[in-house]
Amino acid sequence: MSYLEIAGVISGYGKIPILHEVSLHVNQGEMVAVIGSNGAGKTTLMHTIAGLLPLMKGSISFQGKRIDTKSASDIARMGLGYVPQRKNVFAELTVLENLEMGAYTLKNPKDQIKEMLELFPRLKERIGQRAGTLSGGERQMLALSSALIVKPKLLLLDEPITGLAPQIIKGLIELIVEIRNQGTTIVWVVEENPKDVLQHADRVYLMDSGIIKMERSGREFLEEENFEELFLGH
Amino acid sequence: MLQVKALSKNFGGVQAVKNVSLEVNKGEIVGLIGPNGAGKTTLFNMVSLFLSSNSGEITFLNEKIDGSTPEAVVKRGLLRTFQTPVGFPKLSLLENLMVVPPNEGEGIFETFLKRKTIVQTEQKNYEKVCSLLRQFNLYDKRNELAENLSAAELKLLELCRQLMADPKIMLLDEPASGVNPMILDKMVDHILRLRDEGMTFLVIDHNLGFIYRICDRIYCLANGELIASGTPEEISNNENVKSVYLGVS
Amino acid sequence: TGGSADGAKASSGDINVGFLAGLTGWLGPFTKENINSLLLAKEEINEAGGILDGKKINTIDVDTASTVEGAIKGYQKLVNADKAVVAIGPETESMLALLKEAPKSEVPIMSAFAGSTELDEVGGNYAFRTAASDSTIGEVRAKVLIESGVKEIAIMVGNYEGAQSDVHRFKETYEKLGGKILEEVTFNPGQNTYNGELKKIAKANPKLVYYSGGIDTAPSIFKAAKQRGYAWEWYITPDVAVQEFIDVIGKDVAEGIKTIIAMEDENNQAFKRFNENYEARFKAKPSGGYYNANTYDLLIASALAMQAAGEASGSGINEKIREVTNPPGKQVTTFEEGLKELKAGNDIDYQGASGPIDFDEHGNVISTNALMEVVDGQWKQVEFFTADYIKED
Amino acid sequence: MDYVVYGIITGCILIIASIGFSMVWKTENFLNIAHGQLLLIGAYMAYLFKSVLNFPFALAMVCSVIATAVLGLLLAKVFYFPVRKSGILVLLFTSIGLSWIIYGVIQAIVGPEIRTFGLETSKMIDVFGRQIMSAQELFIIVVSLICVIALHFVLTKTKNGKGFRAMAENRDLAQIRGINSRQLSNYVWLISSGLAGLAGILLAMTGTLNMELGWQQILIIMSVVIVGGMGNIYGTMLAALIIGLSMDISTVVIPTSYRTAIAFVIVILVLLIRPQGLSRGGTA
Amino acid sequence: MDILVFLSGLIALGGIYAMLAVSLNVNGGMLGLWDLGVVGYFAVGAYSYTLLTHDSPGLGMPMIAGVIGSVVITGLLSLFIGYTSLRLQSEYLLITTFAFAEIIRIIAANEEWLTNGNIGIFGLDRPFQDFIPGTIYMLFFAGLVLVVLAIYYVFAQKLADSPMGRYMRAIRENEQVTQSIGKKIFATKLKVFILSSCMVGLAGCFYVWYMSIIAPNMFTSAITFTVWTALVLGGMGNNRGAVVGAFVLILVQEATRFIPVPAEYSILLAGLRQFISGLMLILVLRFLPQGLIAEKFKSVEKLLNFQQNSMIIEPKGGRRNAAS
Ligand SMILES: Nc1ncnc2c1ncn2[C@@H]1O[C@H](COP(=O)(O)OP(=O)(O)OP(=O)(O)O)[C@@H](O)[C@H]1O
Ligand SMILES: Nc1ncnc2c1ncn2[C@@H]1O[C@H](COP(=O)(O)OP(=O)(O)OP(=O)(O)O)[C@@H](O)[C@H]1O
Ligand SMILES: [Mg+2]
Ligand SMILES: [Mg+2]
Repeated sequence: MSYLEIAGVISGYGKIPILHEVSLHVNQGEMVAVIGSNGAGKTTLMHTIAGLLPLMKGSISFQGKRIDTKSASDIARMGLGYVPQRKNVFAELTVLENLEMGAYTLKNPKDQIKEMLELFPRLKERIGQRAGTLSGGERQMLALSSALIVKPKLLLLDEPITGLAPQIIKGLIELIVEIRNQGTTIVWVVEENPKDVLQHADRVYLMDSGIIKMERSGREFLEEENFEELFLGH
Repeated sequence: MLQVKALSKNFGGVQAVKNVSLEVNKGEIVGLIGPNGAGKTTLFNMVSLFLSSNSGEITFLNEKIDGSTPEAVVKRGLLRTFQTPVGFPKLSLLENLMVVPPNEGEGIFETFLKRKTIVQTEQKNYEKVCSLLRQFNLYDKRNELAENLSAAELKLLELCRQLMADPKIMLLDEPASGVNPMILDKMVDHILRLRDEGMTFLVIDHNLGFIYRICDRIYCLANGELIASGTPEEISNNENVKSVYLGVS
Repeated sequence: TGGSADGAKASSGDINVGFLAGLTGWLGPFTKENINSLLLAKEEINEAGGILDGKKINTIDVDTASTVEGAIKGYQKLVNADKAVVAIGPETESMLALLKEAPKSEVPIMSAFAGSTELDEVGGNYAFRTAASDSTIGEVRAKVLIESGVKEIAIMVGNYEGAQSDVHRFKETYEKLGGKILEEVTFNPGQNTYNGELKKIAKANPKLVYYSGGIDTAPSIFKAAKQRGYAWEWYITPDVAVQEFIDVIGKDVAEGIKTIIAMEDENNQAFKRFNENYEARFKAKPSGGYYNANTYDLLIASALAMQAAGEASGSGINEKIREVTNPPGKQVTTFEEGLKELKAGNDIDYQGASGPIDFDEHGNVISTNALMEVVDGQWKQVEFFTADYIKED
Repeated sequence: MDYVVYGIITGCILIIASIGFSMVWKTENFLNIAHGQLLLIGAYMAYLFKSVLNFPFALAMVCSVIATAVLGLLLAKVFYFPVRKSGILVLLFTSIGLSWIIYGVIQAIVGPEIRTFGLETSKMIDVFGRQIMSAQELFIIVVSLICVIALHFVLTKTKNGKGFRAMAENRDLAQIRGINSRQLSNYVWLISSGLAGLAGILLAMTGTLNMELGWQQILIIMSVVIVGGMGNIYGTMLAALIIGLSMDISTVVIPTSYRTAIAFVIVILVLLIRPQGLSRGGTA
Repeated sequence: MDILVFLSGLIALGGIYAMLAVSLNVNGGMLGLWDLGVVGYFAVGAYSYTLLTHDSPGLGMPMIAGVIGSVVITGLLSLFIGYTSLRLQSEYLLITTFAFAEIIRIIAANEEWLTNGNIGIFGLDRPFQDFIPGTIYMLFFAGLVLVVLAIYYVFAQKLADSPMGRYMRAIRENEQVTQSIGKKIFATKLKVFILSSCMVGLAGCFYVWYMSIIAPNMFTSAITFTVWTALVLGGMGNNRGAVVGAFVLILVQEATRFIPVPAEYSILLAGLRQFISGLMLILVLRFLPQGLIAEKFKSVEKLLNFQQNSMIIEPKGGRRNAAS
């Protein structure tokens, strides 16, 4: 059984299913990319894995244990980190408090917070500012560092580099690859800079209208002749 | 068309925008780039009067607008999109857009007195809305509630909404982020066509491919200051920009 | 008219009598004993064989939630759905609201505790009350105070109709008789504390304070006054002259508090009998301030009136109630007696447990009154005033 | 001067009654109207322990606070948690429905009689050489101070305290961060209900136990908490004191019958000056 | 016949509450204002009418003048209340409007020279009471209420279906965005607020007629809560829901009166009545969170179609429409 195993999952908001029998798996230490057109259901998939949406059918297991019945906080405590696409910081809390919340499960997070602040000097400058007033990019950095701070075993990233400036993006992709190399398993929803990201991905899932349309290895995918077309999902 | 002179903004000691001057001419597409937290959104907020400036001057269509209200500025044809869009969650896409154009029927008595004109305006607006929705692949969802859209779809809806207001100039805050390349193409086409029809744009985005493709001129902000301006070509070769923004030295 | 139609219909079974009052809401404490009094009256009537050749009385309790709206809805239900012949119980505002309605529906409204002066001159046709008017009692109270040499007082009055009406005529008479009101403080019920209000009274430095308000606020006020060492003599509104009042403010605080209340002489036979029967039936003494005897009398009088009218209808009650309760006629003190006399074709004059019960043209009764005082944690009648007391001079 | 003391006493009772309400407002985002009825439950529980089961009063108080806390949590679990997803309006009106249910049940059990704990009248004590406060009132002030300090400590010095605020803002995100929001919100309901019970007891101590207690108090509680603002508990405390003081001090110049109206005028004035209440989104 | 008269009394009262609920739906449901001042405008409408038409205290004007005057006075007062408080948001608006309503009631209770204080004014006249026999007057009155309710309903519904309705819902959803497309939301909010208050004020006249007495304690916040409950029960933002909610609420409350119990238990029953109302509200919200009738989204297309004989035709399964 794989590290993260998703089998025949149907889920959605309220009664309307958005994901239709989605199955995929992620092996330990892999970096898997999920791509697909807007509204394909990528975010919905991430939400479902993280335990924020109830399953209508199917199962999800992580490290061999069923997690689809667990609460999101229990799943987080099992070592899952998640950077959501939207509403990913506590707007009313300060930057520091956000980081403290990120490190909620840690006993004494001082060092880890310091580490994150060094990683994103911009955040250090804004340490006492309310997260709601941060610039778009700063907010994204805060969301990322709040998830990275606990060194999760499995990291779900939903378009994490949206809204970031080019000079940061490059570093960030490298950083994430580095994290993967240190042993963290990663599921990454990719929209921007697909080429830069996909070349590092072990495997790529292409989603469309709530189903997995195709699975390839990262490079294979880039080398597909009709890459553009595939990426667009048509 | 739009002139900003020596604009500054201070947030409790932090100088978010310092003495920035820029100019947008009619029919131009002007880009605004810069590192995260450079002050781009803040600049937009000030120009659209959602935020008051500490000092400086904003001129739109040869008139100072500093002391005016956001609504008044919109009325005069200056519109902006939000970086994180929300829309009207419990209205359908159609309604989200139909509500935008000024409508004589938006009054209590008018509702009952001006039935004829209302129907006519509605008809006209409806057609415009449909053609917009079609262009951005949202037509099939026209009767969905906006809250049921994905992040990028919402972004497109936001763009459509501002387009419905028939602006003279549009300030777009990261319209491309998170948007699928295919739809992005459509967006580019659309923006270019509108420009040809005489509309003016000021665009923030980190997607340089997108920016270079559409912009006539680009300003680059860093740490609240203007560090460079010029054509896409000039900017892409500007050392300053390269080191501060692109991260190549 | 509709009255006879009602009568015809009701003859097939029991006679429905409505108890229309606030079982919940601020009137709740009053009504819980009244329900018993009414029950007592009903049982006595039915045990005596009922009226009009064996028809039994059936009481229907309708909760108004202590609101006028509730009273109107309830009255409509009683009249139209239950076919009740009389609605006993509404408080002042509900009485006022139903004044015009009652003659139209031909179902009288009768109150045992609507004391408001507003009702002094509007009832009489389908509206009656055995409650003493606040004007009568106010005059008695004023005279008693002046005669006992109290020339200066302060007043604390709750900000609602019942409390204000209670002091209205009293104040007038008291000042006319040469008394002086040093301070009058209106307070809102249901506050956390009343320190400010008390302080205001204290500044006027009165010897005696008259309190017109509810039981719910009484402890906050009386205890706080005691704690702060304000050694005033207290007179209180008759509404709270009940054992519960003593219980909630504590015996030590309550000791010596006085009130003047519309009440029959302790030694009056009918009154005594009512109290005994009530206690035997419900294992508790009826409280004076809750107008239990008055409620009881209303039903007995209504039943006698129907018997006299020969039909179980509201119009029958309206026509005959004065005849069976007012002189001339043979004085009777129980239903059984009255029934017998009526059957024998005699005119009667019902003497109730709450007093002689003689309805004037506006449907009021002139009450007898008593001065009560808390002695050893119990209300004791210390002086009795006949109905003529205020007419003496 | 005396009026200031009266105002502080009034304010202190309001503080205890309001803090719990305010916590629920902040974490669950809705105005829990049934909070008023929890006051009622607290008061009657204490009556049950003291006058029916003959516990000493102090013990009866503690038992009642605990019982109310647990009952409050249970009610929340049964009535509120299942409808959380339906939004704050549904929660708000569920709480109104729950108020009616509690009111109806208590009414049916205890009847409309008015009761008291039957405590001795307490002695006056010297404050700055003047006898302006009774021992009972001092007790109220001390209890409210203890509550405030304890809460301040919990909210700022502990991880859970910050977790409260994170959860208040974005439950999903809090979950993702490993904050056990189920457990935390249990705490919130326990504390909030317990405080409501305590406030009910204090009110019944100075006044009476009567059925209308809950309805009478909830309106003023709501005013205090909203004027205090969403931000932190200090706003609520400040609002309680301002409203308490202004009501009592106003009696000097304005007829006492307008005392309640004064509270509402203050509410309007404060909100006109500070549209988000006294503590707008600050950090505790 | 009698039972009909009884029912008509209930219908009249239910109708008055339905009028209130529809009025509240205009600003509370469609515009999303958390207005907890309903009883305030209701009281002002009722008192204005009474004081204009009653002889003493009052001006003794004819009934129709009283009705018009009461609407005008309510409008003016709500202009003041709205102007001061409508800049506030959600809970802050809620408590401010609530405070205004309480102050209005307290003034009515304390200013005896004007309102006769706590005792109020009684024996008030009802329209056409001289022409209709007392026994069946309620039938007539219920009819009158229903007619006016129908007018309210149609009016509110037309408003909801118009561009104005859409605009109002947009404000409800997001004020900032509405502003950003150049709409003057404050002015609109104020207008709608006044409209709704005037509707409530007019309903106040009917309440006076129904009660035939006016007193401050008829206007406690319980009325506001009842109206809001009716609206939420029936379905927010939706006029049909408002009407249904009001009637259901009043009828359920009344129906419990018919449970026969021995006298000793009537207090228990009174408690039970509260219990049942509460339980009903909770159950409805649990299983129908949108209320008995959920707010319907009429598609723009349908509305246009409806008004203009199918200029726009939606072919089955097709994407294009004929007009474009
Ligand atoms: N809260 C919601 N309620 C109902 N439907 C929703 C909700 N959020 C998203 N949807 C719908 O679910 C579908 C998938 O949305 P999702 O956010 O998963 O897409 P996505 O692949 O992440 O797109 P994007 O690239 O735009 O982020 C969309 O069609 C959207 O309309
Ligand atoms: N209300 C505020 N209080 C304090 N600081 C603020 C406030 N609003 C913005 N800032 C700060 O001002 C700076 C400029 O922010 P702005 O949003 O304009 O950046 P930006 O250029 O749009 O960045 P991005 O590309 O990340 O969106 C940021 O560092 C931000 O943290
Ligand atoms: Mg997404
Ligand atoms: Mg920005």
